[in-house]
Amino acid sequence: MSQYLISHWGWYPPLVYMLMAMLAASLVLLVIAGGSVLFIWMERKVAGRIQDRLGPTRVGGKFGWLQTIADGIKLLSKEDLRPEGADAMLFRIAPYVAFCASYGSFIALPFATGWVGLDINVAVFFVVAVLGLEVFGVILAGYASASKWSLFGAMREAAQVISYEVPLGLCIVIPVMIAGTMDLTKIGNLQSGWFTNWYLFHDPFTFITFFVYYTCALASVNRAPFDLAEAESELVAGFHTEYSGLRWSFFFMAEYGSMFLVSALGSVLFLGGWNGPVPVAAWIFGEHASQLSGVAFVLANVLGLMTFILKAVLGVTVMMWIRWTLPRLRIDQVITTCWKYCTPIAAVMFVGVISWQLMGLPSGGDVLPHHEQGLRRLPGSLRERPFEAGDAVPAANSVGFESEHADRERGQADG
Amino acid sequence: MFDLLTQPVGLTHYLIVGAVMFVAGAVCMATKRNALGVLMGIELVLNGANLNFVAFGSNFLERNPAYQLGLDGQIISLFVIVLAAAEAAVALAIVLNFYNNHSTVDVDRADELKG
Amino acid sequence: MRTGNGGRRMGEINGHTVLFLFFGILACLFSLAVVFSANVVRMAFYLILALAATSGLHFLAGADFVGTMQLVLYVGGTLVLLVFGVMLTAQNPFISLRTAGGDWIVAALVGGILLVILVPVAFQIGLPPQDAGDIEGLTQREAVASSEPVSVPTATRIGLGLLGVPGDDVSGYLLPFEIISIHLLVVLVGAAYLARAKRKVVVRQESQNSAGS
Amino acid sequence: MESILSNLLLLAWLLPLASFCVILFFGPRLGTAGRGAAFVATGAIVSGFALSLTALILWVGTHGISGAHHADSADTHAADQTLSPDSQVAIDPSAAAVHLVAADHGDAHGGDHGHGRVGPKAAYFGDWYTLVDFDRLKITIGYYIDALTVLMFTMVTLIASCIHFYAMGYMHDELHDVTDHEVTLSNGEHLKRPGRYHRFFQYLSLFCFSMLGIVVAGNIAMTFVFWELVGICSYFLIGFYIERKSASTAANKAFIVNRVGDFGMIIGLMALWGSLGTFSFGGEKNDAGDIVKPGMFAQARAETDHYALKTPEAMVESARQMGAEDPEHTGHVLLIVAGLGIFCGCVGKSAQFPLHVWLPDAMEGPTPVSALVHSATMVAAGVFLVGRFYPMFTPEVLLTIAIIGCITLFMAATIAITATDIKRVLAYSTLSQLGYMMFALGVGGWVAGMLHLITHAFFKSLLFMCSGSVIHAVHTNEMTQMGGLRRKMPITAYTMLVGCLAIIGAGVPTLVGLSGYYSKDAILAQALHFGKNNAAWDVMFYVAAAGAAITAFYMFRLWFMTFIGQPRDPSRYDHAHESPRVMWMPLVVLAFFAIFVATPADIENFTDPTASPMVQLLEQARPDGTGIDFSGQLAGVMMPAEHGSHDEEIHLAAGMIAFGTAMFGLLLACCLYWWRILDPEEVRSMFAPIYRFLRNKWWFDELYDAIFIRPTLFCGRCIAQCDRGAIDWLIDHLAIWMRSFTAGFDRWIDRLFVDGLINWVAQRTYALGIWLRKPQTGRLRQYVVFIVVGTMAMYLLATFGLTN
Repeated sequence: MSQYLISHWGWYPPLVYMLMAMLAASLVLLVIAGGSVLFIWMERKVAGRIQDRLGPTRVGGKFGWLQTIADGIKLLSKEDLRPEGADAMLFRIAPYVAFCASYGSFIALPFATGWVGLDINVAVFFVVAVLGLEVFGVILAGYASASKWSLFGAMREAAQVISYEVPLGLCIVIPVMIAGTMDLTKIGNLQSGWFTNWYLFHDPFTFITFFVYYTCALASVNRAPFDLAEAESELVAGFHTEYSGLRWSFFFMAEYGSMFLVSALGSVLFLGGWNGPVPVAAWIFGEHASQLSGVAFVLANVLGLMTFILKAVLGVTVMMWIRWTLPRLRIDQVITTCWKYCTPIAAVMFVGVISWQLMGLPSGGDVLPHHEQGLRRLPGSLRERPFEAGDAVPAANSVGFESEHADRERGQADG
Repeated sequence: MFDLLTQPVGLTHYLIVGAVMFVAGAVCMATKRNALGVLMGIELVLNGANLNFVAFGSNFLERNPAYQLGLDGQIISLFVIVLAAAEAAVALAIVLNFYNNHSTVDVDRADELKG
Repeated sequence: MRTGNGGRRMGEINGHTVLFLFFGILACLFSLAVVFSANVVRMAFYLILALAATSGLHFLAGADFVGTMQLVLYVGGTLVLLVFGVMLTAQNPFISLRTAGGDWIVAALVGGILLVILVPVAFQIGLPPQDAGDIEGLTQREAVASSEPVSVPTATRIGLGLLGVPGDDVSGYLLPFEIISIHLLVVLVGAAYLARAKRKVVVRQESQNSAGS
Repeated sequence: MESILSNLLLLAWLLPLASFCVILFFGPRLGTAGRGAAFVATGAIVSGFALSLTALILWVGTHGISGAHHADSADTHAADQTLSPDSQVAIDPSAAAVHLVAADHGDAHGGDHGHGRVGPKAAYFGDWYTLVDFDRLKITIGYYIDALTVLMFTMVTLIASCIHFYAMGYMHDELHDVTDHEVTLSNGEHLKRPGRYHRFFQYLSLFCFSMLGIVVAGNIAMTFVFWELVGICSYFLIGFYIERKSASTAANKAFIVNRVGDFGMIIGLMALWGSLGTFSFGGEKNDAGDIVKPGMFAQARAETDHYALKTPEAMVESARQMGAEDPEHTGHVLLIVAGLGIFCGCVGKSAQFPLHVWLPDAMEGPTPVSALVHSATMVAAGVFLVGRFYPMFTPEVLLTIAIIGCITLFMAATIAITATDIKRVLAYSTLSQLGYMMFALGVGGWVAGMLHLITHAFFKSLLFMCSGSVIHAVHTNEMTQMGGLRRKMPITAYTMLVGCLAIIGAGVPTLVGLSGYYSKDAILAQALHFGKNNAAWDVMFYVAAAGAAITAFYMFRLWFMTFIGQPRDPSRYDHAHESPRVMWMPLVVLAFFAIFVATPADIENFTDPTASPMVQLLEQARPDGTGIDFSGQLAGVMMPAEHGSHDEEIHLAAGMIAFGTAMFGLLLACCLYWWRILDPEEVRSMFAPIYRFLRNKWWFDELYDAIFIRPTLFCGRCIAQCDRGAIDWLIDHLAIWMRSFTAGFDRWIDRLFVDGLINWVAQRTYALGIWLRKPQTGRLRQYVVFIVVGTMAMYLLATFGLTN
């Protein structure tokens, strides 16, 4: 699409690139911001229900739909305070760092086949890497606030995050290993067909791995019961004690963005991503979405998108459920959980999955006959191959920010 | 020199960025009295060098074909990254020990072994 | 689409160039900011940004795996560690340690000379030769300055290279890989040992006194 | 046949070695307190006996039992002549050609003389394993198997088996901790030590291995090796009660005295090898089985000379090379020297005069050891070697052997009269009987000597074991404390009586007798024959006959003192008891053999002593060429052929004299010790000087002490004094002077040059370090600058400095 603008309309190329980038960025922003609004409302309702009350009920009608919007307006209108003795620049910039990290990782997250900000080969690691940067925002905020509560919170956060990156990475490597690629789109498409193709049901080890992953994800996005950095009973409000107004809301958006992201990542890696439990699209259109084109592709992808978002939201809901159910751990318990439980378990699962693969034991996908499944598991030596030369890429230039990629792919196929 | 901005990105671009980072790192090491500042200088130097490796190994840059490193460049820069992590861990441990023993992180005070 | 055949193409600006300029300038700028900032916490912050920008440059150079690794390990790991150290030692006297003017002059002099040496070298070896078009086969590949960040899978080949399987443009690196693995393990143990809490022998003076009296 | 026989004997020979190794490594762990060691050792030797017996049966089956050749039995003679080569052709093709040729010669020769077997005897020889093979020197583990070898194997393993069984009972004290009442420690207590049951059997096994090694040896070097092994086993076993001073001294004495003999043997070996170039008895074979180098026997008694003894060409040649004026003569002397040297070893091993002093003392070992080692087998090794080496002995040497044997038999017999220690009586008896054997061999009675060797082995081991049984019962060796034991231990008493009767050669003249009867008669007959042919030496026959009388006397003195009459020590008598079955069963077995081993099996020729299978077999083994008369070149002595002694006249005379002397001795003993007609005390006081002389064993120990030991010690002291006073003094003072000189010189050099150099280097290094420490400012940031500057300098140097 950008090429089209440049070559047919003669626009100044840098301008075109900027425009396209902003288009994509705003789409993702929409997801995060909208998602955050939804999640904050949901959090209140879930918390209310769990605590046997109703939660917000008034603003926007019966269910308090617009409560978050109202909160946002309130936050916008608040005075932007800055403690004396704080490092002014870092204090101001810290929330944006946190938010940017959370937001940046959405670049590589596919929402359905081909619907991705930037289709890179190492998408899994990219997502994890960028998400890991969120901790800087927290640390800087903690330091810059010139408050010991904030500093404590930040220190805890730093210790916790770098610890939990190890088991998290191990858990993520397992589906990557099964799929033979780090490209999230390919990983998602490999799990198409019946739900038995999901890596969750690949073998017993992946089943356990998913729960380890979820635990670690909880810790790495700083959610209860691992929310030591903002433990209100000990540290007032942790690293954002001194924040208020819009800056504070950025932290919140980052947190909910991260929650959504790890849930989405988990669903791509383990729960089949945008593939439903039954191959509905295949029944309707005769083929799986990744092999379709034109309107059918868009329709199938929309179906997939809805499935995907449903799974991610479900993950976030469970997080809320956990938050309002389990008590907070102590910092030593958090670290113990990481090093003495999650890491060894993940390592054992890792070895287990390797052995499972090596011994050629049947996976979940083998339960059903192969013709029922869209894309079969492939032998390891062919892992990198099945999605090259455009078979996994829609032929149509359906979405703007996808076009360049498709162009290039087509060019390669032609050449 | 200024036509760099209007030319297609080539090896030179990367080398210059790398050189700037390298020099910045070296100067950082030479001027910072804080031990952690020195460490940061080291990281900058390593990154400058790393950037050069990647650039030499890249297929997408305009360059003299004689200087083509291929994927080896990327692998070497991977090694550098990993070793830098190890180095940082040990250096940080040393700095913390130094801090514990001397209650300071001023490298100018760490001259007990001077000749 | 590609017009140049190895000659210098002027004035063609594409997304790659834009992004490169963005990241390159960012990297240089924040590197210098690290040097000139006196506050160690800010230095750390600038360093993070400089390294993140470097990772962007890696992506632009087609090294997506290295770029990601830079983010995961360097920015997400090493620098967190560094910031951790900064915060552990960030007491007021040490946040801003002033450097003597003489040191600055010497360092600037030396750094300047280094830069003066390095930049011409960069021009000397970085530019394609004027008659590069004569070399068949190479120009097709080398002279391509991609108009967009492309991602040709490198992770697999790098992984094979690390496992000692040489490819068409990669050698086998099994031994270095193993050495580095062991090295990392040793460093892990060593760092933990160096930084461990020194256990002090608590002399129970009170109990002894009470027992004596 | 050769391979079967050699493998059978190899196995029988190596089994005791295996047993030794097993006990050596696992001894104390074999059963409780090492009880299993006895079963291992006994099992090995009994298996060895079974194998040997198989070999004997095979031998008899192949070669028949007949071997004697009489002048009047030409048919038999001829039949044997043809039978022997035929069987060889059938079974031993490799030697067939040789033997066929030999048969021709035998016929021709037999026609001339008509006496004795002149064809080659049946013998297998070869090598199992080559230890070293240099050009001239070839040392192998080989075998030389003839009828004698097989017989000796059977005899040794049989007696050893009996003794093993006997020892299982006799040594049972050693199964637990032992308190040795004969050893008193410095604190007045008796020595307590752990039992050495397994060690005893370990030594016994090694001994059997060594003895069998001598018997089977195919060359004289191998013989010598096992000769020494037997010696060391003897040393171990005599010194079994090592804590007893007397035992350790006796062990040393036996070992040292044997060394004297072995020294002579080494001289003999050197003479043989230096001149003949081979150690092998039969000859050295190549891989194909052809004889590449004739053996010693073949060189001394060449087939072409009809096996007549002749100075070997090689000896004459070496004498010529030495520059002798008369090579023939010198070569002959060389042969004599070789023979005397070998005999010297035999003198030591068989305890002949004058090296006999060790054997009585060797009775310090446990009685089974005495029975096996010092009566039946080991001392028999000397006699065996003389018998084996017989073809190489010139008449001069044989005369020497006869004289030595004669002296020994008489001297030992006289000493035995006065001995009161039951084992010592038997020890001197052994000496005397060995003297008989040597004497027999010396006067040309090869078969007689060998027969006596075998019969003596049986009855002497029987006697020793009976004495052991008595000692076991009364816990003393002194006959003066025994008496009347016949009632307490009848089996021992009557088996011992059998042994005594056998040793004195009891029998009905010209009719039948115990085994000793045949062998002793044969010896005396040959002695008489010899005396008739050499009048100058006929005194030796009378000495031997007198010896027979004395033998009868002291043997029955022993038996009467032990078993007859009233108990002299009631307490010991009361405690006496018959030995357990494991001890008396061997006695019965041996008694059986002591009676029948030399009995003629042929009913028709029952009264003919030469018809005995044993004699016939030995006749088969008779060395080639010794069946005829031959005379010496130097001493003018004539060795009569042995079959001459079978003449009715000579044999009857000798037999009657022997019977008469034996009966005389027996009667005298009865008078003195049974019927008490004469009082021993009176007789003793009547012949007091002679008694003292005999009681002190002819003062041999004192004599040796005076002429060898004291001068040696005196010399040693003188030399030590000289060493201490003169040489040490000189060296000490030289050292002191040298030390003081070098100390000064050394110090000067050290200070001036060595230290100076080192100090100079050190100072320079120090100065350099001082200078180098200046850049070491301890300021990290300056180092960084240095590094950068250095890098830039290198770059500039590389760019502008080196490329231009």
